[in-house]
Formats: sequence, structure tokens, C-alpha cells
Amino acid sequence: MVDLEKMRTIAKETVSRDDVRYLIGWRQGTYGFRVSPHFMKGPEEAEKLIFSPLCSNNLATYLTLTEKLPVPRGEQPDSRKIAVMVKGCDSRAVVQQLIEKGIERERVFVIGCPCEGVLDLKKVEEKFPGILSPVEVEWSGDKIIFTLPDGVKEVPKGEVLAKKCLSCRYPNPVMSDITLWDEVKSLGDGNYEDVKEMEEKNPQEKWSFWKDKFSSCIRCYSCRNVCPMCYCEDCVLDRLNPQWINRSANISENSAFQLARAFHLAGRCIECGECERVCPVDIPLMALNRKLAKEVREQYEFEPGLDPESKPFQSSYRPNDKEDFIL
Amino acid sequence: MDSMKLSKDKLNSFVAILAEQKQLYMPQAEGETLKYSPVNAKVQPDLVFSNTAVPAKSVVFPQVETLFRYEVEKTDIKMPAGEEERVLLGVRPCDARAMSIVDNLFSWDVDDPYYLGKREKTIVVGLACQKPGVNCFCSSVGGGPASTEGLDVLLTDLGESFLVKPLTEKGEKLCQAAGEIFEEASSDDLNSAEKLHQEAAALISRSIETGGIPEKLPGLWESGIWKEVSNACLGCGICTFLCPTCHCFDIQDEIEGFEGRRCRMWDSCMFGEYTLHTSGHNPRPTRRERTRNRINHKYNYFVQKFDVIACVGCGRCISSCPVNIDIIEILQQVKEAQ
Amino acid sequence: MSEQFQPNVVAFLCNWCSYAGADLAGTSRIKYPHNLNVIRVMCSGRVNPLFVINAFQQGADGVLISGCHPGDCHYMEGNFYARRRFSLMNELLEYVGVEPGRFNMSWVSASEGAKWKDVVAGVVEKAKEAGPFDQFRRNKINW
Amino acid sequence: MCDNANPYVPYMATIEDTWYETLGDRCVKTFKVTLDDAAARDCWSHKPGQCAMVGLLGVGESMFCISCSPTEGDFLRFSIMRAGKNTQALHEQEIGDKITVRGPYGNNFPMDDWKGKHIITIGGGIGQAPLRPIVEYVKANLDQYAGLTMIYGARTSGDLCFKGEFEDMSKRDDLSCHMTIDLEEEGWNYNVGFVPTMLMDVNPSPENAIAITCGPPIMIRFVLENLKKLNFADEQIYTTLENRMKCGFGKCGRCNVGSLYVCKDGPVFSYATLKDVPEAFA
Repeated sequence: MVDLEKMRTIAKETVSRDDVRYLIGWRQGTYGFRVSPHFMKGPEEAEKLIFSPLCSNNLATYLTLTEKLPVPRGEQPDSRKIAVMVKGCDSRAVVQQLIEKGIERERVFVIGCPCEGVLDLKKVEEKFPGILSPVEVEWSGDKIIFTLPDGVKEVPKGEVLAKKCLSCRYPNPVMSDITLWDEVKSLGDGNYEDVKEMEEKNPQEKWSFWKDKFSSCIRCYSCRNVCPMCYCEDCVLDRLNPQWINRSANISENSAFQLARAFHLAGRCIECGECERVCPVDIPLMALNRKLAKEVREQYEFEPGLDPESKPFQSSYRPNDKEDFIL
Repeated sequence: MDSMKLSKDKLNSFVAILAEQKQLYMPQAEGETLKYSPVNAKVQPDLVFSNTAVPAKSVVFPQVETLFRYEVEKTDIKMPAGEEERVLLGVRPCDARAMSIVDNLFSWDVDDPYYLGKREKTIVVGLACQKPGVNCFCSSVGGGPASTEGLDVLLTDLGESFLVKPLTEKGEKLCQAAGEIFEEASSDDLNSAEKLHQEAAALISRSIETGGIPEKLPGLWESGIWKEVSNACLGCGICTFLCPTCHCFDIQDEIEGFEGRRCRMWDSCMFGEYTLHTSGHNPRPTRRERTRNRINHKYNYFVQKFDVIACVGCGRCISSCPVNIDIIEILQQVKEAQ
Repeated sequence: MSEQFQPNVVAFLCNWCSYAGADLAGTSRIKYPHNLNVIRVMCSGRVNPLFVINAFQQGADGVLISGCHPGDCHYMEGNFYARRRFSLMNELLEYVGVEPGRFNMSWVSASEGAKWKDVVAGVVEKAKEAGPFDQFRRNKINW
Repeated sequence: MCDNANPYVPYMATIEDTWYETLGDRCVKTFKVTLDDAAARDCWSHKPGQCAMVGLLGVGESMFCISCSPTEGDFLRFSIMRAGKNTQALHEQEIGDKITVRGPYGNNFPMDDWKGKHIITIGGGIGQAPLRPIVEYVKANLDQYAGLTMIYGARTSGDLCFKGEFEDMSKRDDLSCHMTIDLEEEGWNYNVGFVPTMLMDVNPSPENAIAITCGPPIMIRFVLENLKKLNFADEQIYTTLENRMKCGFGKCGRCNVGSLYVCKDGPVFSYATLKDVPEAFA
């Protein structure tokens, strides 16, 4: 069960430690069902922290997103830890960053929050439109309880939960320095029914589906920036020399961008679904990521973001990897 | 020219008349995304929506636009074909107002032939807003749900019919061309339109008193609020690409076989690469400086240059931000900061 | 089209095996289709997935990556990485609607001139069958 | 640009002459170009301090300062350091090749207002390029100015641009010319030391003088400090800024420092203007 009191107490303790720079958690957003990442600097901010089915942001992103400015001459780099609150999926992002040496273990303090699934805001805001005042939302068994301005509403989980959560196998952090409450049962079996359905279509059907989706891309790169695994300092999309993908937004360049983005996550995507959540034009990005995740899992029995000691998928191999497609 | 009335069952024929005369642009769903796209006379008009995801600026300032073409290793420069006459139907007053704000920039000092060329040949038929979204705050920045700035014709949905109000010469001509399908509007119609406008204005639930903000911003340059409000920022381009007044662009060359073009495309001040020097030096190295620039550009620099806030309060940047960075909240903090 | 469609196939050949194999096919006067644009790379492991995407963007109707047989890599393990990478690439391309057979990978050693001929013939045949690639070709969109 | 011309469409220009100023990884090559179109040549008039967009069709364009004074003749000079995609491609061009030029953009050094004053240029590395037009302009009208002092430095003697010109100038007794390099070098007969230090050694009088500085940001910072120590007023100090630019005439939005567009309101600013612009020295 979510215990906000305990969460705030631990947050206070953590952020007061000498070796912790700040803590990244969630806070109530500015309106309606929105939640915002909160960067907590001192214990007095503990009351702002929340944990609810609205906390979909994957905070592990900020571990690699924060710009590293050059340290002024004569000063020491700040080597204190960054404390971060993680759900099950987010913890896999942290592990994968550790596998890739994107972050150092001794620079992070991981606070685990077992999670019973987060909401799909699009579904929620469609169900309860036009709500401005902040709403409290809680888990209650297989229901979600909304405390709306005009009363309390119970909604079955299946109606409002994010798609990724309905088949989630890792609701509990796979790695943490401290776990805030009891582990929860996993919601799904991690099936790939949706992927299989797409696989069965013929090339024309597949392309007409993706053509539609790719052509609406406006290249805001939100999917790239929100991804905890997208942290190359020099991204191929920003490079001019060589310029593999033109800046123009059209079906050709957008497809190239989306394929490159998805492929870059092959064997790395931990299926937190953030890319799909943030997309302002509703491209089903997870369908691409999940296709690759499925192949990696089924053909190579590999899952990213579970064992910090494992080797990255694409920089390892087995001599007997499948090669039936090779001529 | 006086206001007229268009019965809703004649909307289809109105659309057909417009589409025959000029290239008609209307909000169309591309997947689940509403944006302005060219349509033909047979389109079934659907004007019931709060606002499009992509603003109407995309018609006069497209995401990608060819500046000129050339052949590789040759020196002749070929200009793109001239602009077609266009009509935009269903534009919300905030988007139209944004166009008139951006006009300032593109006609400042040097005229921008591409933007102004499109703008001059575009007739904007607006539809007064009756269902403001949760994050609309147009009335705080000088607009309103029935603002007419930037519009050539304003439609108001009266239920069974539209009240059609031509506002400019261009708009009058357009209405005259479709003259026969209109009915005369009674004073009752005018009154009920006025009442609907007021009701819509009352529905706007968010607001901010913007007076004093432009004057206050310069003093907050080194303030801690910029770090505070940009902590959660992802540095993506949603807020700027979907902003109806954001007008910054990049210019690039593209080559296809032996043909090439120089084109411009939307760019975002939230991208690190936007200001990056070739030397590797970046005058705006972190999201803090970029956020500060974005707010200052809209609420300070633009005001200094053109005496108008470069924000129309459409609320898109608030609704679409993946991490709930809320421009009203930032402005509130600016007001409260010492 | 009165004439039969002649596809444009881009082939990335590893310097040590497949390029030598293609060379051998040439010096042995083995006839094979001429629709191939060969790009020599040092190792099949050097081929960046973006090369493949870009080849399709710039007008390839088919792509072939060819390297040493597993275990024979001049750099010990380059082709093992390539195998993993492009097996997934193949899946991804098919998933978005690129016809099966447009993207190919083969192992051809320096002594397999005859196999090279068969591989090329097969790849060109498949590309012919699939027809011109136009899914995300650049093609001066909105110029 | 000619009136009524599309401001995005460049003029074609031919490279008349080209030579290397410095060698190495980030070498500087100077291009002397003339516009192909006679009408374009007629409407082109630039002043010291202005910039132009130089590029190649199929590659792109970047903003460079025009490094010659209009008093030198009916041509343009650009001194370009090889750094990115565009400059690499430009460096590959030879005599007779075509490049594109549009401009001139920005404001200029107020050479007329400075008449009768002592002009002091303080440059570092490639930062001498925008100062060179001043030097040439004053040299051509030496009777109208009270004098010309040049301080120019680079890391090594190999990094000094326009070295031949400086050597010639240092032989003249109507000009005061000071060259310096950061570290001692064999065969180097001029000064050794950083530019800001050199400035203190030269110790120019602020009376009836104008100091213009351009160079790496760190140098500018110390030069400004030292000029203040030498009692130069803010209005007597000028510098020229450069930012990433795309259009050159205040539309694309990226070159702003505070509310000023470098391409329109600049690139030449007096320190009196800039000291209140928070982003100027970022």
C-alpha cells in the first residue's frame, strides 16, 4: 500500500544526507490530472511529494538529461549522489543506464516505489473533461478512485490504466537502495499480442498504417528527450556533418528518424512507454519498440535493464545466435 | 457590409463555393491529430472542436518551405511557383490573432517574401470560440474567444445557423461571392451572438494579470526561478512547435540526385543545437537559459520591439507539455519573485 | 513499363571475404546480374543501420550486407555483432511494411565466387519481385 | 542587397584569389571574391564591421565578417577558419569556383563619427578579421584620424593572420603596430605575452581615443578589464559579436543577445550598450 507519510519521511532523511545533492520525485501538477517532476533540495519540501496513479513520468531520464557544465577552474566537481524515486519500469531504466555506464552506481540513490499501474492521461481527460482544479487519485484494488470537484468516482483499472501497465511484469523496482512499501503483484504476463497482430498484416497494410503515423510527426524530438535511454551527447539527429537525416519533416525523413530511433533502442528499451505518452501527435511509438523487445526476448532470451552486471545486448553475441535469415 | 446569417444546412454549399474559388484549408484529423490541411469541395465540414493540435500558422508558415531550387554544381537559382489563393475556414480567434502578431516580425525592417506572400493571399474565416479549453487564457493577453484581430470574416455558431460577420475588404469580397446562400441577420441574431461571445468569455477559467511582467523580466535575469521552472524541462520542441506565435526557423540545403533546394523549417529555441557555435561554445548551455529566453522572447523582447506580447493564450504549450511546465505558473512566479 | 524493372541494389561488402569473393567471381568470368552498387567496408560489423535506412531513402530497391562466415571474421567477431544487429533490422523493416526480401544479409567467403553469383541472383530477383521501393524514398517530397 | 530583391536569394560570386593565413587543423583561408552580376556589384556597398552570408549551393551558408575595407577596391574578402561543415566545404574551393554571397548585414563601425580620434584595435587570433577593415580604412584616410595603434596576438606565430601585412605596417613610423604571441618562439622578433598584458605595456592614452576589441571571449573579458584600468569610458570601447545565424536580417530568431539581434542591431556594439545586456558575454 502506498504510504505517503513514510515516503515523505524517507525523502526528508535522504535529502538531508551530506552526500545527496537533491531528490527527484513527483509533485501535484498545476491543474487537473497533471503531475510534474519535483526537484527537492531541502527537507521542507517533503510535503510537496506525492505518489499516485498519475505519476507516470519516468524520473530516471533526469539522471542523464541534466547538462554537465564545465567545472570552473579551482573548483571540485559535485560528486554527491542524486536520489531518484522509481517505479518498477523506471528502475529498469536506471539498471540499463548502469549496464551502459551512462551513470555511476555510487552517484545515485534509488528509492523504489512498487507501483500498481499508472493512468493514461488521454483516457482520463476524455472521461473527465475540463477539470482545472488538481485532482487526487488513488489505487484501490482493481479500481482507481478519483476525488473530483463534484464527488468521488470509482473507475475499473482496465478503463483508465496505461496500456503498458496492463501487461506489466515488473511493477516492483528491480533494483533500489530502499523500497518504500510492500511489493505488489504484477498485472500482466508481458504478452505481445498487439505486435503479433501487426506482424500478421501484409506489407501494404503495415505501411499504410505506419505511413499515416510517421507523416504526422512534427519532429519535436520529445520522444528522444524523454527517453531515459536516449542520452548520447552528440545525437545523430543534431549532427550536420555527416547529416544522415535531413531536418525536413516529410514522410521519408520522418520514417528514417523513427526507424533510427526505434533501432537505437533495440535491446535497450525498458518499455516505460514515455515516448508514446509524450508524443503530441499520438504516434504509437511503443509498437515499434515492443516489436524489437519481443524479438530480443523471444529469439535471444534477453531482457534489458534487469541485471547491472550483464553486457549490453548489441555489444555482445553468442556464436550460435540465430541466422536463418542469412543467405 | 452588414452581418448575415448562414443556415447550417447550407454549410456544405458554402464550403463548396469557397473550395471552388480558392484552395480551402480546414481542420482535418490526421490520425488523431487535428491540423489545417487542404481539402476539396466535397469535404464534410466539422467545426466542432476546441482547437486544433497544430496551430493555423502551419498554413502561412509551413513546417518546411522551399526558398529556392538549384542544380548541383550549377549557378542558376529557380524560384518556387507563386502562392495560390487560399481560404482558411474555422480558425479560432487566438490562432488568427497570433498571425497578426507574427506579421509584425515578418514585415519588420526587411519584408519576408514567403510569409507575407502567403499571408496576403490568404483569407482567414474564423469561428468564435464557444468551448474554451481548460488552459485557455486568451483574455489575459489581449485576446478573447470572439476576438477579430487577424480575421477577415468571423462566424458565430448560433445553434441552427452561423452569424457571418465580414471584417475586412477581403472578407467582404469573399462573402459577396457566396452572396445568395446567406440570409439577412436580424437584430435578435446579433444580440444572441453577442450574448454567446460573453458566455464564452465567462467560461475561460484561467487568467493572469500580465501588466508589469515585461518591465519586471529584465530584473530577474539571474533569478533562481529560471532554474526552478526548467528543472523538469525535457528540452523538446513541443511548446515552440505547437505555439501559434513561435516563428523561429532554420535554413538548410537538401540535395536529391542532381537537384538541390534551400529550405527553411521550424526550429526551436529549446533545442541545444539552436544556438550552438561551430567552435562548440554555446551561449545558452542549459535548459535554464533556454527557458529564460523563451519566456523573455514572448513577454519581454517582443514587447520591446513591437509593443505586443507574443503569446495569445491558446494554452497549447501547457496542455501538451509532457512534464507540466505551465507558462501561467511561470508568469505567476515572475510576478511574485523579488 | 515495357521493359522489365531493373532494381537498384546497394551491397555493403566486407573487405576481407565478400569483396574478395565478388572479385573472384569477376576474375573467374562468372556472369551475375549487374544491378549491384558495391560499397566496400572493412567489416560487416562496420555497417551502421543508418547506412541501410539511408540507402533506401536515396533510391535503393534492395540492400545486401555480406561478410565473412561466422568464425572467419578478420577482426575475430565483427560479423557476430552484425548478425545480431541486422537480424533485428530485418525484423523492424518488415514490421513497418518494407517487403520481405528487400533487405538481405549473406556470408560469402573469398573462395565462394559461385555462391556470390547465387546470392546476387537471388537478391536481385527478390528486389525485382518487390518492384520499385517507394515507401520512404526521398523523391523530392513537397519541393 | 538590391531593393525589392528576395532577401533569401544570394548573389553568385567568383573566387578571384585565395590563400592560407594560417595552417593546421583549424587553418584560416582568405578568399577574395567578386560578385558575378554587374547590377549586384552596383547596389552592393559595405562598411567596416558589416557581415555577409557566404555559402555554397548544396551545402549551406554561414555568417562571416567582411574582412576588407571598401577603400581597398571593388571586391570582398573573407577570412574563414575551417571548423564545421560549411567552412570545410568552402576551404575546398579554388580560384575560379563559384560561391554564394548575400548581404551586407548588420551595422558598422561608425568610422565617420570617429574622425579626428586615435583608433586602437586590439585583436586576438581570427578576431582580427573584423578589425582589419578598420585598419585598412584608417590607413586609407590617415589624415582624417589622429592615429592608429594595433595590438594583435595569437597563440603561436603560425596562428597570426595577415602576418605579412602586419610586418609591413610595423616598419612604418606613422602607425603603431604591436604583434605578440603567447609563448617564446625561435626566430620571433616581436613581443611575447598575452594580448591584455600587451595592452597594459602599450599603455594607450584614453584621451580622444576609441578602442575596438575582438577575439576569444576570455581575451575580450580581460581586455575590457584592462581598458577600464586605463580609464577608457564605456562609450570609447567597441566590440563586435558573433552568434549562430541563419537569415541575417532579424527573422530566424537565434542570434539575439537579450532583446538585441546581433544580425540587425549589431554586430558592432559599444561597451556602453552591451554592459547592460545580460547575455552579451555568455
